Amino acid sequence: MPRTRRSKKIKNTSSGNSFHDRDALLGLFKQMYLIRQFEITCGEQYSQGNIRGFLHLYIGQEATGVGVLSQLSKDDYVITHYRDHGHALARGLDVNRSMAELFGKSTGLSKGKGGSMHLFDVSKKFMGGHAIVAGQLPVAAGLSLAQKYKNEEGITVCFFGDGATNQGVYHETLNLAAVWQLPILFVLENNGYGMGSSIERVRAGGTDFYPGVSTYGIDTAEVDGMDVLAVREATRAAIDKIRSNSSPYFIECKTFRFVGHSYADGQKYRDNDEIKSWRNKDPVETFPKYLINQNMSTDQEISDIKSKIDKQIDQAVKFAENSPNPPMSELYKDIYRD
Amino acid sequence: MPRTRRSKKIKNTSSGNSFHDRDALLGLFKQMYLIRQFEITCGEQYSQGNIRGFLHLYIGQEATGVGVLSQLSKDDYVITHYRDHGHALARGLDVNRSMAELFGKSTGLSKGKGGSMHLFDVSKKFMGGHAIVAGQLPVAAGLSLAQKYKNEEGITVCFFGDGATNQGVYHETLNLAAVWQLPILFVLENNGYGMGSSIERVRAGGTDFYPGVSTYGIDTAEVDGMDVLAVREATRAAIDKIRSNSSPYFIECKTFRFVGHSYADGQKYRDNDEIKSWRNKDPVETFPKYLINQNMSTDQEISDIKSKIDKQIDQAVKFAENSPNPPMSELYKDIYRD
Amino acid sequence: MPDILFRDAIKLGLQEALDNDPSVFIMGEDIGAYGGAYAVTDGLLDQYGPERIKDTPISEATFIGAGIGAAIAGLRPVIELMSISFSLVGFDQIVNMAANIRYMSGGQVNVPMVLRAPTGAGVQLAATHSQSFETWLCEVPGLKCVCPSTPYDALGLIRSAIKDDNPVFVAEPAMLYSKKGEIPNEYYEVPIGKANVIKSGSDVSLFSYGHGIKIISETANYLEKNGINAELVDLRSLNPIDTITISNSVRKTNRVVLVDTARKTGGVMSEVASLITENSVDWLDGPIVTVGSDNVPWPYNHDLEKKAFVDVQSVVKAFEKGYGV
Amino acid sequence: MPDILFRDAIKLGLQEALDNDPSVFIMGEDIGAYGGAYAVTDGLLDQYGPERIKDTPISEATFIGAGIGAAIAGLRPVIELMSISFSLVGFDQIVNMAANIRYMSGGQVNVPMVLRAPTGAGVQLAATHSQSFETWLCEVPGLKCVCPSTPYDALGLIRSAIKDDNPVFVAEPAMLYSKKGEIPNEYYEVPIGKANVIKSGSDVSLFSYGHGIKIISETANYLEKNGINAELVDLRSLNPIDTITISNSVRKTNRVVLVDTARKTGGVMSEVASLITENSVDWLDGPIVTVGSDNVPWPYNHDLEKKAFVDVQSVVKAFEKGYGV
Ligand SMILES: Cc1ncc(C[n+]2csc(CCOP(=O)(O)OP(=O)(O)O)c2C)c(N)n1
Ligand SMILES: Cc1ncc(C[n+]2csc(CCOP(=O)(O)OP(=O)(O)O)c2C)c(N)n1
Ligand SMILES: [Mg+2]
Ligand SMILES: [Mg+2]
Repeated sequence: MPRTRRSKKIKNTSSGNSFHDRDALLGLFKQMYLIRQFEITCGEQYSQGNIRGFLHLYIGQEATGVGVLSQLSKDDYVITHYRDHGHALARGLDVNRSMAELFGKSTGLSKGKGGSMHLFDVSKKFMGGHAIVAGQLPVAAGLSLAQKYKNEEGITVCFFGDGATNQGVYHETLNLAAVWQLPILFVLENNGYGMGSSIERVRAGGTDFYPGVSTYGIDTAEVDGMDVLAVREATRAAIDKIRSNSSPYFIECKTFRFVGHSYADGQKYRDNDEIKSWRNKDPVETFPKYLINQNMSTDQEISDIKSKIDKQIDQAVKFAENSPNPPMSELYKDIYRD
Repeated sequence: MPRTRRSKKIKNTSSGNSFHDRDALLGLFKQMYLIRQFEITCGEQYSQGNIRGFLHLYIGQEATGVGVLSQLSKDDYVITHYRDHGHALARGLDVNRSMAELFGKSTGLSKGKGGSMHLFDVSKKFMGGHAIVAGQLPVAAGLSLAQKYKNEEGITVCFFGDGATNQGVYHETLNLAAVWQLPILFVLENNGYGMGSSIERVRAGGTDFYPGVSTYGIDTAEVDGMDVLAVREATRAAIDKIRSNSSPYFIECKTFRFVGHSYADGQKYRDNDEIKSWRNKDPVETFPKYLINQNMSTDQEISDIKSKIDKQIDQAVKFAENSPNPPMSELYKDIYRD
Repeated sequence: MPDILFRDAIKLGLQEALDNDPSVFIMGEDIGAYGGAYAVTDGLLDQYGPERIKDTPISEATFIGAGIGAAIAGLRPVIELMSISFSLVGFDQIVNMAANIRYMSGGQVNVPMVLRAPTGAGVQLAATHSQSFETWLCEVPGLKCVCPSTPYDALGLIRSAIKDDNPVFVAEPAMLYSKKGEIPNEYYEVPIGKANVIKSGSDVSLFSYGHGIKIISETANYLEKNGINAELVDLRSLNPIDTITISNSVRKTNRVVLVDTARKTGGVMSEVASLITENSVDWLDGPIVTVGSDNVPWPYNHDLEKKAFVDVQSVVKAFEKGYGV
Repeated sequence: MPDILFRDAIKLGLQEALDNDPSVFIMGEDIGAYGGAYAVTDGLLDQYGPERIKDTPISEATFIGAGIGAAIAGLRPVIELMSISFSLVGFDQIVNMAANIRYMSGGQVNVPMVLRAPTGAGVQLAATHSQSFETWLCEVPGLKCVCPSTPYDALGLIRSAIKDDNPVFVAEPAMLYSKKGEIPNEYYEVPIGKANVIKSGSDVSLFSYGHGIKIISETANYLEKNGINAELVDLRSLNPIDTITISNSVRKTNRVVLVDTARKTGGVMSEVASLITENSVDWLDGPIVTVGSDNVPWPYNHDLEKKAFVDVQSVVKAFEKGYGV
């Protein structure tokens, strides 16, 4: 018999309390706002030609990354796809060096060689953005395999999109993680689209993913990805389970990107109403309102936070602008380790 | 919501009657015995060095191929993996030319260029044995796509093993077939092992496969693959459904190979008791007994059939032996079509 | 002779095929509603409908395999990959299946399938999105492989590719999609297997293909100012390769420079060099000079990428060094 | 100097590494209970247990990727593929991920992983099971690639490969597994990047690797009878390639024959030819003669396969034609 397990449906848990100390909550807002402003700025810099190549913005999905990553310890690995700025910043990667990487500068996280799609900071166990759809999933399994092999405390968190689930390695990785009982948290950021393809048009299993996952005997939870508290709670429960069982867990976050797939995308494949209705759930708007409502913060405090972060981003742009290009010798370095 | 559908559990249907005219039933036996003798002979010829390369025998699984293929029309495509002799013969491919292919002779189905793993007869819409595990699945989807595109009557039948389900393309193909609603019958010959790996050791979803399949919204049936009548009935039901709905269907046949994975396999990974217990269900033994029991045949008739087929196989070996090697010019032919 | 964009030349070829041959259909990721990553198929969904313009899930191995199946069943699929780098995900289907199935069946089937993909570096997409795997695909017996350098060739080759009864890989230099060029009003094809002598010359033969044509053309201009009259040959077809045109040119000019925009190591030109050595070594007045991009993963940074990319200066330098001129 | 089978030399290297370095583990299909398709890992499961001898599902892309992940997390996975032909299923992980991840991260990670796979034709496994994709893998910057031709080199190279901090592909000629050869009692390594001058000679340099060494050795014997003293060079390491040893040999003998058991088109030797042209063309007394197997899909039939395979006769003939001797 297949070990199917029921998916936990995580509701909005704003009424809970264990995490609800003020600093922690404000921290969530700060991170979401930081990501949002970082990315709005990226868009501007892209249109000015300071950032090139592909630029995939995370705008709209901030609650997912922030909610999940708020629950990790420094021992945990994080790995993700090309839409990686949000995960990088939420993991605490340096804002200046992140921006510098997008500018292709030598001070960038990857010395300007990786660009937007390839942010890495191994000192924070942030093992990259990866640009081949679903390509990071097998690697994530390997990271968590190493943790299990070495009897380490840490777990591995792997982010990916709904489109990635159509790649065979997604299934292969779920299977491997379950067969070997790896301590890995799969976080599906289901934003409804892989580029211009809505889930319904390219996936037979319907718009929910956890039923398929549970046939691998993997525990699953489904969560409102626009609700940072719900994501946070789901993640904490998942991590507890992973650590105690040394087994994989899968969280499906329902979310949405408010902008195009990449900077060039005219979004002909969907209509404005859909975007608008999701915009109403914008965590960067709704969450501070909630905090104010709950008397945890004030308009003034929120706007102070915002202007502080705005300045931080301006700084980051200046840092990136003023940083030198990598020297030509860098072209031939980092291919092999001696 | 995912379109999960219940799997139909097909019982032994020996008590049914619609297919039970004597000639049809004897035909099933003839085919199973033909395959069995063909392959026993292949084994002998392999140890004499007349057949080389890899030789994967189907011994034990005859009821599956014969049961399924007995229900196809000439418009249907068949495609399978490297363990293909049974499917080829059950599809009616020429016995002499099949043997000649294994001998690598110019009279072989593929002019001696393909060998045991690559039997083809396009005139019978038998589109090959294929040697990369699961590699035939995407191609099968394409065959049925063409049938749908051209509004043809035929469907495509694709055979594969339990090991193949661990390859990503298996999942990708199920998804594609379901998204595009292709007229395709997937036949999983679940013989419990992929080479030396029992399902339990390499698959997380348990030893049943249909639950995972149904999350794609594909209809499934599970059937005793040692019971040719059960397989036949499941297939007829499946094909009716495929033809009326133009939608995919999946049959899981529980079966067993009595011999090693390939001729070289010492089967260290499993014990004799398991093999013995499955040998008790040997369709080549049990099915003629059933026919005699039901007064549909006699010992004499069965033994006449056998000796006729034995002679046919001897003939095939002679045919293969006496056939010429392909001329050297063949090396450079069939690479491109002009 | 109307001017047309490279991308539109390909689209025109697709439209003609869709109009004239009901067995032609197109498959790929986001080629429909989205219009294609490089807008080649923009508008085709509206024009031909979803049965013939088929958006696929992100599963290259399987939709390439499905193309093979459809092709051996008599259709003529044209498959778009968003990048030649993603072909690796489906390499087993391309190399093991599409290329071999005819041979393994003793000639019983054939695979009239076209695979199209943007290729090459130059737009800062970094290591995994900037590669040129036509260098591998053109080495596989059973596949054909072409790479156009102008809208004229793009249309002419896509016409030939779709009519071909074999699997043809069309590598489309990503940097050329927005370039303009002339095409005649009359119907024409560019046959697969024929190189193009762009400019006749007497002093040295410069060979390249795809985006490299721009580089050898500029090199020729430079050399001309120094009194050297270069012959320019666009290989266009990487498999089969036009050994006759190559030999003729080499035997005429007696000097050879081979230019690859792909990494030099493993580039197409090593094969061409080997060919020339074999057929025409006695006609050579000096070494076969091969120039290519640096043998490094493609970096994101603009200046580094540019430095890695082969350029006119490095071609001229290599020529001067090789022939002491 | 004990005699040892090629397959056992590799096993010995694996055992040493498993004994000495707890971060080494082995993964692959049926390497455990089954003992490995070519019996290289036979017995290791009993010796080291299932945590270090890990049977995988049939999903090459994913277990190769898992190897990459484990490697960047500090382990030293050694991964067996049942055939180099199956590497295509995981080509994206090998070529896009393993080779590029260090570069894309600006040097923050490295991938100390070994991939091992049987390579080459000769045992009638037909088109999809007889290929030699080391010809491609050795062209990828970021990967290393070796191919031993003796038990001595097999052990020496596997030792170096496992210690290397980069991804190393070890192509093991399938036809050599049952060949015997001597290994010393003392510990040694064969460094990656060094070719091996098997036999010194003065009249012509014969280069090859892997199973081709047998062919050039026999060719040398034949030539010797005709008074021609050949130098034999085993490349062993295909990336990095030992340009110095190659140049030295060429500059000494002034005549070159390159022999590939892989298909000639796309073989390793085109790259070597290109290298020689670049570095040593002025020392050559004639053309660079390249010989390889036929450019066809590998057939099943024994005689056809044999005909496609490069042999002594064709090497001798090509040499005689090239140098008019
Ligand atoms: C193997 C491969 N195929 C195609 C692409 C092109 N591509 C980049 S992102 C993308 C869509 C992925 O969608 P999803 O996984 O849902 O992530 P999202 O972009 O929505 O965050 C595609 C098709 C790619 N990078 N890799
Ligand atoms: C991609 C790939 N990996 C590995 C192999 C080697 N191999 C051949 S058959 C086989 C087992 C397949 O098992 P299953 O699908 O259950 O079919 P069965 O042999 O049991 O009929 C393996 C691993 C292969 N041919 N292709
Ligand atoms: Mg998405
Ligand atoms: Mg099996």
